[in-house]
This record gives sequence, C-alpha cells and structure tokens, in this order.
Amino acid sequence: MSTIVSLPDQSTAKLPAKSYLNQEYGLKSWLLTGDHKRIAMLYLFSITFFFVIGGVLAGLIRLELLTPPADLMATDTYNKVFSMHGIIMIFLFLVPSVPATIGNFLIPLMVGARDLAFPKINLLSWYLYMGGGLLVLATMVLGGVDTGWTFTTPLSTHYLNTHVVTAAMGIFLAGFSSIFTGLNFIVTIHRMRCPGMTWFRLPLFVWGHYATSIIMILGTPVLAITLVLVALERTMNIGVFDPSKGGDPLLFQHLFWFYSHPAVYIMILPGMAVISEVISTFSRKRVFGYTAVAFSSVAIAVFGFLVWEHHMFIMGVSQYSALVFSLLTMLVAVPSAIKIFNWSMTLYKGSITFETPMLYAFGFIGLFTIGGLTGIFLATLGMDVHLTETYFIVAHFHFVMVGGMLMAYLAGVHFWWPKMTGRMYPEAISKTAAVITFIGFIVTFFPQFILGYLGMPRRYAAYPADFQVLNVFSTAGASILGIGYLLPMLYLPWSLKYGEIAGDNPWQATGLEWQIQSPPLTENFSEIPIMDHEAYDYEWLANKTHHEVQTVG
Amino acid sequence: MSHISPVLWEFLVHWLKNFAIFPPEASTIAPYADALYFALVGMTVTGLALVMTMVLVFSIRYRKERHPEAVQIEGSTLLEATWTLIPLGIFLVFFVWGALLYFRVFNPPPNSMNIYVVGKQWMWKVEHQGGQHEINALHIPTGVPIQVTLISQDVFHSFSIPAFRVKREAIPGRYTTVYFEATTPGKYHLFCTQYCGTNHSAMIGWVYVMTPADYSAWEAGNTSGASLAQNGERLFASVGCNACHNGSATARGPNLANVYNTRIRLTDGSTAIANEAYLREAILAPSMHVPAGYAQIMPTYQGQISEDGLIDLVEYIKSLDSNYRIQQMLNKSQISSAQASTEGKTVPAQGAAKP
Amino acid sequence: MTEKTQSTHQDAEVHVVKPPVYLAIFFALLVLTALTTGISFIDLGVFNAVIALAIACLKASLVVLFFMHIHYSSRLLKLTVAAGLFTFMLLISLTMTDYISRAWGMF
Amino acid sequence: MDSPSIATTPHELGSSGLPHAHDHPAFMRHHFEDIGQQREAASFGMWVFLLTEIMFFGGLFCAYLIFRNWYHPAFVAGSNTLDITLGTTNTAVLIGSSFTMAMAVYSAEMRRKGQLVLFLVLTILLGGVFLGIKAVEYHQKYVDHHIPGMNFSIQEFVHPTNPKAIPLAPDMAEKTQLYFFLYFAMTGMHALHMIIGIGLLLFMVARASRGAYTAGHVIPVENFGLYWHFVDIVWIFLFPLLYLISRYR
Ligand code: HEA
Ligand code: HEA
Ligand code: HEC
Ligand code: CUA
Ligand SMILES: [Cu+2]
Repeated sequence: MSTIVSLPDQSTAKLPAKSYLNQEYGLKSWLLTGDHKRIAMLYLFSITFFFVIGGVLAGLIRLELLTPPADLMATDTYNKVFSMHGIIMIFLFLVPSVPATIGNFLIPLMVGARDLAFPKINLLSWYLYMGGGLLVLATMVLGGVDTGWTFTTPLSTHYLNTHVVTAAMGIFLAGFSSIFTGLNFIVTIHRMRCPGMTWFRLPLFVWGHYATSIIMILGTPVLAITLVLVALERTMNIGVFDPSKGGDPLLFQHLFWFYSHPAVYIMILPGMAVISEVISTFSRKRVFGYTAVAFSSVAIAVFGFLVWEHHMFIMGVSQYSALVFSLLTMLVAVPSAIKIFNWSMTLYKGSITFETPMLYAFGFIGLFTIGGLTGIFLATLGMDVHLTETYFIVAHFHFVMVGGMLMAYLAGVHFWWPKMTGRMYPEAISKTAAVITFIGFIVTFFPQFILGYLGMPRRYAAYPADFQVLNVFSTAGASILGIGYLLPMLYLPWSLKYGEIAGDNPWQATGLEWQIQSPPLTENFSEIPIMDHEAYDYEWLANKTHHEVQTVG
Repeated sequence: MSHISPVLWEFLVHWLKNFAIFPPEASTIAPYADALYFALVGMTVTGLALVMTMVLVFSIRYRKERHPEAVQIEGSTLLEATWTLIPLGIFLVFFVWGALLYFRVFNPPPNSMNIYVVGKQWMWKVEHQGGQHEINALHIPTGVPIQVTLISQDVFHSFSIPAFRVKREAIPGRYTTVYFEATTPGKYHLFCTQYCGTNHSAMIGWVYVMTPADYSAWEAGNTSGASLAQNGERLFASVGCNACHNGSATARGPNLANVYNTRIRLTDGSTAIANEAYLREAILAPSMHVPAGYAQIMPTYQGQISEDGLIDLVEYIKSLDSNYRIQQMLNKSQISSAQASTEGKTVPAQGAAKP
Repeated sequence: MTEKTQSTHQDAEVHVVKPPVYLAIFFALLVLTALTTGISFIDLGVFNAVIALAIACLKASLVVLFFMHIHYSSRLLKLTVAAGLFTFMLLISLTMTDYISRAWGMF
Repeated sequence: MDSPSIATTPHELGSSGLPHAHDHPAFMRHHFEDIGQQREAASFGMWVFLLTEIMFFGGLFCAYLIFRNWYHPAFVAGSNTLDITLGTTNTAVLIGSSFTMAMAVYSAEMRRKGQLVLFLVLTILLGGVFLGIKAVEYHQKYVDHHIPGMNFSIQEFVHPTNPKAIPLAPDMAEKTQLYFFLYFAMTGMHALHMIIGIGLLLFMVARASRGAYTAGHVIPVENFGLYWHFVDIVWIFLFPLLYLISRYR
C-alpha cells in the first residue's frame, strides 16, 4: 500500500506566491470577506468549535450511562446535556458541516465560476450561523434547555421552565443561515456554470449539493415558522399545540418533521457527494452509472419530503395515513441503495489506492449501509412499534449521521485539505486515525442496537441494571472514538506549517478545482475555463500534454 | 479466577448476571415481532455482506499494484434496474409484513378486557374495571386479550412493555389503545419511552403477568370496593349530570342508556359512533357533536373533571349499555376458562422474570 | 468568451411590460375583489369557500404572471414557481391524509 | 457607465453583446461574466427566496385549515367580528400598491428618474394606508377583548350583543381564541413583511432620487417588486380565508 498516486514532481512543488490565503491580511479582511473560500474557512473553524462542544457533551452522556443510576449528574442535568448535544450536533454541526465548508469552497471551483452568485449573502449566512450559535451557547450558559432536539409539544410549550425560546431562536437563525447557503448554491449551479459545463458534465459533488439545497430552501422555512409558533405559544399562552385549549400536539409533530425528516437528507446528501468524488479519484475511474447517481440525489431530495410521518407512527396518527407513509419511506430508501451499489461497482476494474480519504469512504459505505438498512426496520410499521424511542433509534441515526456523514466529512476534509491549504496532511497518522475512528464507532454504537431491541428507552439518565454491560461497551467505544476525532484536530493544524507541500493536483484528480493552483487565487481562475470533457475523464487527464495549471507569481 | 482476584470475580459474575442480548418473549405478539425482526436482520446481513464482498473483492483484485491501468466503464442499465428493483421488492415485502403486524397491535379484538392507564408526569396510573388502582404496576392474567386504553393528563408519554413488543403513546386529550395477550407469567419492565421532562427515566414500573387463578386472587384482594362504573355513577350524581340525563321523557339531555357503541345522528346531519372517545368529548366539548333533536345547552366540564373521573364516567355510561354488560360477563368467564386451560402447566409466577 | 456567453445566457432577454398591461391587470384585480366580496354576502354553503378560493387563485395567478413577469420569463423561473406550489401542496395534502382518515370508522 | 457599448434600452441589456468583459458598468459585480448573467442570477435568487417565503406561510395555512374544519362554528363567529368593509378596502389598497410598484419597475426600466421616485413614494403611501387600516382593525380587537394571550374574553360569543349572531356554547367559544390567534399570526406576519418592505422602499427612494436605478441598474427595483407582489399575494389569500369564507354556518 504505497501512499499517493504518481505525484507530479512533488519535490519541486512550492506554494504559490499569491493565493486567497495571503491576498489580504488581518482579522478584518477575514470577517468582511466576500470570498467563498475564506467564508468556507470561517465555517470550518466555527463548526469544529461546536463539534468539540457537542462531543464533550456526548462524552458526558456516555460517562453518565456507565452505571445504571443517575449518579454523575441529576436527571434534569442529563436531560439538558443530551438536548444540547442533539441541538448543537444537528443544527450547528452536521447540517452546515459539508455544505457550508467543503461545498462553499468547492462549488464555484467545480462549476468554473469566480465566486458564488451572492457573496454578501454568503457572508451574511455565516453571521446568522454565528448568531444562532451564540444564542445556543447563551442558552447553555443561562442554564440550558431540556426539550430534546425535537421540542415535543406540549412539553416544550407549557411544561418546562428552561430557556426554550432562546434555543428556538438560535435554531431559527441557524436555519436562515442554511436557507441562504442553499439559495446561493442553487443560483450558482443554475446560473454560473462556465462555458461547456453542461448539467451532465457537473461533478456528482455538485449534483449532491444541488439536491441538498432544494431541501434547505423548501424545508427550513417550515421549521422556522414552527419554532415561531412554539415561542409565541410559550410566551403568550396560546394553545395551537395544546389539546386542553383545543389545539393539536400532532400538528406540531407534522410541521416539525416536515422539515426534520428532509433535514436528515440535508445531513447525508453532501456526504454522499463527497464519497462520489473520493471513490472515483482513488479507483481512477468514472463513477459507475453517473446519471443514476446524479438522479438518485434529486430523487432522495424530492421523495424525502413525502415520508415525514414515519417519526409519528405510534403517536396517534391515523393508521391509514401511517400506511401511506410507511410505503413512501420504503420508496425513498431505494435511491440510497442505488448509490451504494454504484459506488461499489466503481471499484470494479479500477486501479485502487488506499489513501486516508478512501479509508473513510470505505467506512462510510459499510456504516451507512448498516444505518440505512436499520432505517428499514423503523419504516416497517409493526417493527417500529417495538423499536421506536429506544436505543435502536439512537444507534440508527448515529450510524447514518456519525458513521455516514461524519466519516464523509472527514474524508472530504482530508481529500481537499491540500487544495484548501496547499499542504498535505501526515499520511501514516491520518490512516491510523481513520482506523481508530472506525473501530471506536462500531464499539460505541453497535451495542446500542441490541440495547434497543432489549427495550432500553432513549433519553434515560438512569436505567435498569440489565442493560449495563452493553452500556459499558458503548462508553468504552466512545473513548476510542474521541481519540479518533482528536487526532485530526491535532495533526491538521500541525500540517498547516509542517505538512509536505502538496502541489496543484496531488491526487491526479480530474475536477476543475484540481487544475488550478493550490491554494487557489482569490478569483479562482485567472481566465474562466472552458469545459471540454466529461466529469471524471481520466483519459483526458492522461492525455493532457502540458500542464495547464494557472499559477500566478 | 475466583482465587486470583475475588473482586474481579464478583465483578464478572455481576456482569454476566446482568447481561442480556435478547428480551423475553411474553405475549402472543412477541413471536410475530421477533420473526419480522429476524427477517429484517437477515436482510441487513445479506445486504451488508453483498456490499462488503463487492468492496473487499474489488479492493484486493483491482488494487493499483495488481491492476495499474483502470478500465473505464460507463455503467449498465441492466445492473441499475437490478439493484433498483430487487431492493424495492424486498422493502415492499417488509412494508406489507410490517403493516399486518401494526394493525394487529393497534386493533384489539372486540372481546378484550379493557384496562385504563393514565400517564402523568411522572407515573403511570392503572385502573382496572373492578376498581383496582395501581401506580407504576400492572397486573394481568395470561391467556386473555387485553386492551389498554391510554390517555395522558399532561404531556406525551409512551407506554412500553418490551417483553410484549408493544408500545403506544399516551397523548393528552385523546384515548389511544394498544392490545396484547400475555403468555408467560413473570415480572417484566414497564417503561415510559417518550421524553416527558425531568423524571422521564423514573417513570418506570413492572408488569406482573399471572396465571388466571393468581390474577383472580389478586383482583379480589386489591379491589377498592367500587368498580369504575360504580365510581362513575357516584360522580354522575355529584357533578350534576343526572339533572339533565335522568332518562325521563322530560329530561333536557338525551337518555344515556344504550348509547354506547351506537351510531348517533347529529344536528348537522352526519353520524358518529358513540365510542369511548366520543363519550369523553361529549363531556368536555359538548358542542362538538350535538345529537339531533337537542339544543346545545350542556355545559363543558373541561378542567373540572380529572382524567380518572372521566374514565369513571365513561365506564358508567358504558355500563348503562346492556350489550356491554354481557360482554363484561363473558370476559370474566374468559379469564376462568383461560385458567382452566392453563391449569395443568401453571408456571411459578417468577418463572421468566428478571429481577 | 463572447460566443459562450451568448450560448449560455441567450435567454437573458428582458421583457419590459408596458403600462397598459399593468393597468388592465390592476382593474381586473379590483373587479375580482369586488366580486369575491359581493359573493360572500350570499350564503352558498361550501361553495362560498370554493368560489372565494378560486377567485383568490385567479388573482394570485394574474399577479404572478403579469406583475411578476412570469408570463414573460424563462422556463426555469416558471418551474421555480411550480416547485414552490408543489411543495406547498405536499405539506397541506400529506398532512391532511392524517387528519382526514384519523376519524375513519368513527363518523 | 457612460461607455457607449452599454445597452441603452433595457431590452438590449440582457442580451449582452458586450465586446469585452472590462467594459462592464460600475454596478456589475466582478465575479459575474456579464450583466445578463448577473441579472438572471439576481432574479432567480429572488424567486428562490420567495419559495422559502411560500413555505414559511405554509405552516400557518396548514394550521388554519385544520382548525377551521374542527371548530367551524368558532371560526364563523370569529370571522363575523371582522369588518368586511375595511378588509375589502385594504385589499384594494394593497392591489393598488402592487400596481404602483409595477409601474415603478417600468419607470426604472425606462430610466425615468422622476417617475420612478413618484411611484415608489406612492407605493409607500399605499402601504402606509394599508398598515393604518390594519392598525384600526387591531385596535378594534383590543377594545373588544379579542387579542389572545392579552385580554381575551369569550363574552361576546356566549352572549352576543348583536341579536343576529348565534350564541356559542362556552366550550366552542373558547375555540375562537384559536381563530384570533391565527388571525393575528397570519396578518401579523404579513404586516411584518409590509413593514420590512416599507423600510426598504424608503431606502430605495433615497437612492433613486440620486439616480441609482435609472442608469441601467434596475435589478434592485425589480427584485423588490417581486417581494412586494409576493406580499400582496399572501394578502390575496388571507383576505378570503379570514374575512369571507366563514361567514355562514
Ligand atoms: C443522516 C441522517 C439520516 C438518514 C440518511 C436516515 C435514513 C433513513 N432513516 Fe432515519 N433517522 C435519523 C437520521 C437519518 N435517517 C434520525 C436523526 C432519526 C431520529 C430522530 C429522533 O427521533 O430524534 C431517524 C429516525 C428514523 C425513523 C423514525 C423512528 C421512530 O422515531 O420511530 C425512521 C422510520 O422510518 C427512519 C427511517 C429511515 C430510512 C428508511 C432511511 C433511508 O433513507 C435509508 C436508506 C439507505 C439504505 C436502505 C442503505 C443502502 C441500501 C443497500 C446497500 C441495499 C441493501 C441490499 C439489499 C436489501 C438487497 N429513521
Ligand atoms: C451529528 C450528530 C451527532 C454526532 C456527531 C453525535 C456523536 C455522538 N453521540 Fe449523539 N446524538 C445526536 C447526534 C449526534 N451525536 C442526536 C441528534 C441525539 C438525540 C438527542 C435527543 O435525544 O434529543 C444524540 C443522542 C445521543 C445519545 C443518546 C442520549 C439519550 O437518548 O439518552 C448518546 C448516547 O450514547 C449519544 C452518544 C454520542 C457519542 C458517543 C458520539 C460520538 O460520536 C462523539 C465523539 C466525539 C467526541 C468525543 C468529540 C471529539 C473529541 C474531543 C474534542 C476530545 C475531548 C473529548 C472528551 C474528553 C470527551 N448521542
Ligand atoms: C344542563 C344539562 C346537562 C348537564 C348538567 C349534563 N348534560 Fe350531557 N347533555 C345534555 C344535552 C342537552 C345533550 C345533547 C346536546 C349536546 O351534546 O350538547 C347532552 C349530551 C350528552 C352526551 C352525548 C349523548 C349522545 O347521545 O350523544 C353525553 C355522553 C353526556 N351528555 C354526558 C354527560 C355527563 C357525563 C354529564 C355530567 C358530567 C352531563 N352530560 C351533564 C345536557 C346536560
Ligand atoms: Cu413519561 Cu417519559
Ligand atoms: Cu425520518
């Protein structure tokens, strides 16, 4: 397993004199920037910050669950901890993770544009995100919120005296940040493609983000209005969601999940987008069934809007309606299967190397398949009766979100690190980190499936002693997992200074972003490129007679 | 190992005693659920094995050292169709299978024995027909179909008995039902699985499954003296319902005898079945369904009668129905006949129990 | 560079809608408003709602098509509007599957 | 900007026969290839934003639909307390403001500065009239104790002063609170959009009078027009839903 593909003259590579990183100096030049690459970097930092907070909260959860009684913290503290964990991880980490960082950085590069369509809105979106983040942090400092990330009414509206409104407003702002990101992507992809860049020449990364953006702009506003209603109901003592005043708590569930189910696809489609790029590059092959993979992204986005009620199967919805939604859920699972099989087939007759991003991608395929197929358990009506609200669900969504999206995010960060910074990450240690993450993940979350079938309810600070053994495994795994995540947080910053210089195209990849210098210029391309080949055209790359790389200075 | 380190030994023994990987099967639903579960596990293992085999075999076979030059392949419509249709077919099988089980769990047979459960922060209050009250405990006989009618006094709760593989949300403002038939005597976990505030994790209890004989004994020993219907009758008089519903021809309200489970014609021309939900709503929001021929003069009792009181009233009105009374009698005899059939193989009450 | 801008952006043509069109639409909207208010004074049972909503849809279409220029716009913008309506209808109709069938067998 | 190669009529503007990218006008952002691309991106972006607005109101419409079906008598009673004359007037006023806004867009496209400012100011005035009438209606609700969460009283519905009104049972009368909550939430959300719109209009008047939009840079006016018309459309639906369709049992 030698490391990198034939690196083009790595020894003589040097950092370009001029790049987006050194174009301007000073904090102000970052905080007021319109450059999508700099905004991506701002996002990268802030997201990592919130991930660490969410991770520490996860650590607290696992420590508490080491022993059956609620001994480390009181139950209401525990409730606040997992609520903040869920809120931070979902709204402040996973939803913006790939799109707002890697996507922000790459979409203009991939479609051959100088920037996103609306740079100022892009910056505004970061400020909204930070505003939302600060409100959530404020909630935490003021004493937390204990609604769970799902804000179930009438609990959240009439029965808690924690800072529900502050948290809801934080999410409201973060939601608008995500709307603006989606808006920018859609307009950019429609309107800013360079000459020759037809829809079917777009990298699959762009297709994935296009699908994500559809969900962001159509789903998020419903969450926003729902949170406004929750806040109004709380402050004004109205009863839209309160049955004793004639309201209907299920209406809240409908509106909330109308966003939050599609949102889980916001949390996986960008990851899938990354995987397409990584698998293709390291097997040096065009993605098998390009069109099928492209359309399956859009199919997931569209069908994703039709299945929300599967979160409410036992909550008193009509049984006939549950039937409809179960059926639709089965349909939405199919495009994911299509993707998995196409990626596997991409390896067939490839020329495969095993760099760190590829290892993460393999991790993604395995873990997402498990996570996705256990989603089928939950979509199966009769099975959901037993499994819902148990640790089976906790395991399901950590498999898809952590084993899926987080792995993909790490794959993406490693894959484009040379492009973003101009330097390589250290290869050996990053491979170790990937393996540690994988092992830690399995040990943490696999036992939770068994716990779930045993019936251990989620959101329990204390649990009967029968469940202890598996919980100890889970906590042990989480410690390994923590190390796995800590490592990149250490060696990636290290590599900023000491990493090998990467050169323009260290992976010999075909995307437009790899045909320019790394790190790129502020204006991306000195001359707008003309796309004259299909995506993932490795023959084109091989036949390129001279290096058409644009380095300035 | 006990002579190496007694502490470690203790620890291990303790662990192994507390190690479970599969929940007890204690209801007629459980085998159905488990069959479905294993089928789903089978699908997952197969699917995962398939994908992992592809990934592993290709990674080894086509790694760069062995296969330096990639062969570009566009795709294959046939393959796409295969892996679209086969998973779809499999998923649809599970859809049908799951739906069948779902309807079984949530549609109790008509002859089941009805137990009311009220959820409130943070306890379960169980009310048996005979007036036995329990908190965070549920005693039931084996071999009798049981319908639990749930309601919550405040927020969402969820009534979960893993050993029976059933669960149902108790929601405020509306009755929900779940059905099961216990098979194995023993003591099983009862959880609240819907997050309901601070002491959510303390809203737990036990389900005691007993042989019909034991159950009859328990029933006799724990009655509060008045059945739900009798309590209801008292309440009916004390809050003044009988001022209007006294069954006489001049009464201002309709005669409530024999209304239960009949189809009622409403003033707006539609009809409604007077089931438990209807009766409850008739008391709390009388103007929602006004029976034809009556003026809307009944006051609302929203906020004046507790959920327990409402249950009593509903049971009282049901008991005014002769069919229902006959049904109740049959249920009783059912318990004793179930007793007869299991007599020979009575299992000690703690048989399958986990402490 | 010039030829490619023309190829990708040739549909950028901007259509200037003339004041008479605006004026006509304006009056049509006023008439429809008067009409819908007038009809509401007659008790037509469910048809009150049906007619009022039909008129509202008609008015909204006029605004979208002419004041907002969709009538003259590219297919992309037409599709965008359609997508919005479609998702809105999804939200309403799929939620209704629950509310409508929840009481089946009871009423 | 005064370069002769710049399109002189808006019609030519988009077709971008610009010979060279460096000839672009001052208002063109440099990451766009040409002015046509910028214009398309801007109006498409605005439309995408309006999609999110549709869904934002969608949640409220959903709630309205459900509760109207459940508590029809309460909605009838609530609806009958609204003043249909004021409602109709307001609809007409808002349609008028949409018309003046459309004319403002036209003026900008024709590069007539005075006319543009005039129509923008007219739009502000009509928007102000709308909000004024709305304020009168809100005040009436306050006087009648019909503001949920503040001073709500069901007296009027249980013992109506109007002899023609059918009295409601107390339990149904309680549900009028839901009607009024939805009324305030929907019209309030709409009014909020109007207020934001008027704020933007004031800003645009200031810039327009300095000639900002009449030199070819019509995108802001056009996009604002889209926003304003959207707000109008929301009202076009709110008016029948709240005032008209629930007048009879
Ligand atoms: C990234 C996030 C993500 C993703 C992608 C998914 C994907 C899916 N989820 Fe999941 N889900 C969550 C995040 C996610 N989920 C979260 C956070 C919750 C809990 C929320 C809460 O209550 O807090 C949840 C809860 C949840 C429930 C509700 C459970 C309950 O509350 O009772 C259901 C029910 O249907 C469900 C189903 C599914 C399905 C069918 C998919 C499908 O899209 C999966 C499709 C993928 C595959 C099917 C795998 C690939 C297939 C193959 C490789 C084919 C194998 C081959 C053969 C079978 C031949 N999920
Ligand atoms: C992106 C989403 C995401 C991510 C990444 C994670 C990551 C993790 N989660 Fe989380 N989780 C959720 C989303 C996520 N979770 C959601 C939505 C819920 C539901 C909340 C609700 O019910 O409302 C939930 C709930 C949840 C529960 C159930 C709580 C309950 O129901 O009672 C548990 C229990 O084990 C858990 C564990 C973990 C663990 C061990 C990790 C690990 O993967 C985390 C590992 C990472 C780190 C540990 C941080 C990095 C390491 C360092 C910075 C080193 C220093 C750290 C320490 C010393 C601890 N999570
Ligand atoms: C003021 C007289 C009055 C009182 C007191 C009263 N009711 Fe009624 N009730 C009526 C009238 C009149 C109707 C029929 C019209 C309606 O539904 O509002 C009715 C309807 C009902 C119905 C529906 C019956 C059907 O055939 O559909 C039930 C059930 C009921 N009442 C139960 C009660 C109970 C229980 C109480 C006491 C807690 C009570 N009522 C108190 C007058 C009264
Ligand atoms: Cu009750 Cu959880
Ligand atoms: Cu879902």
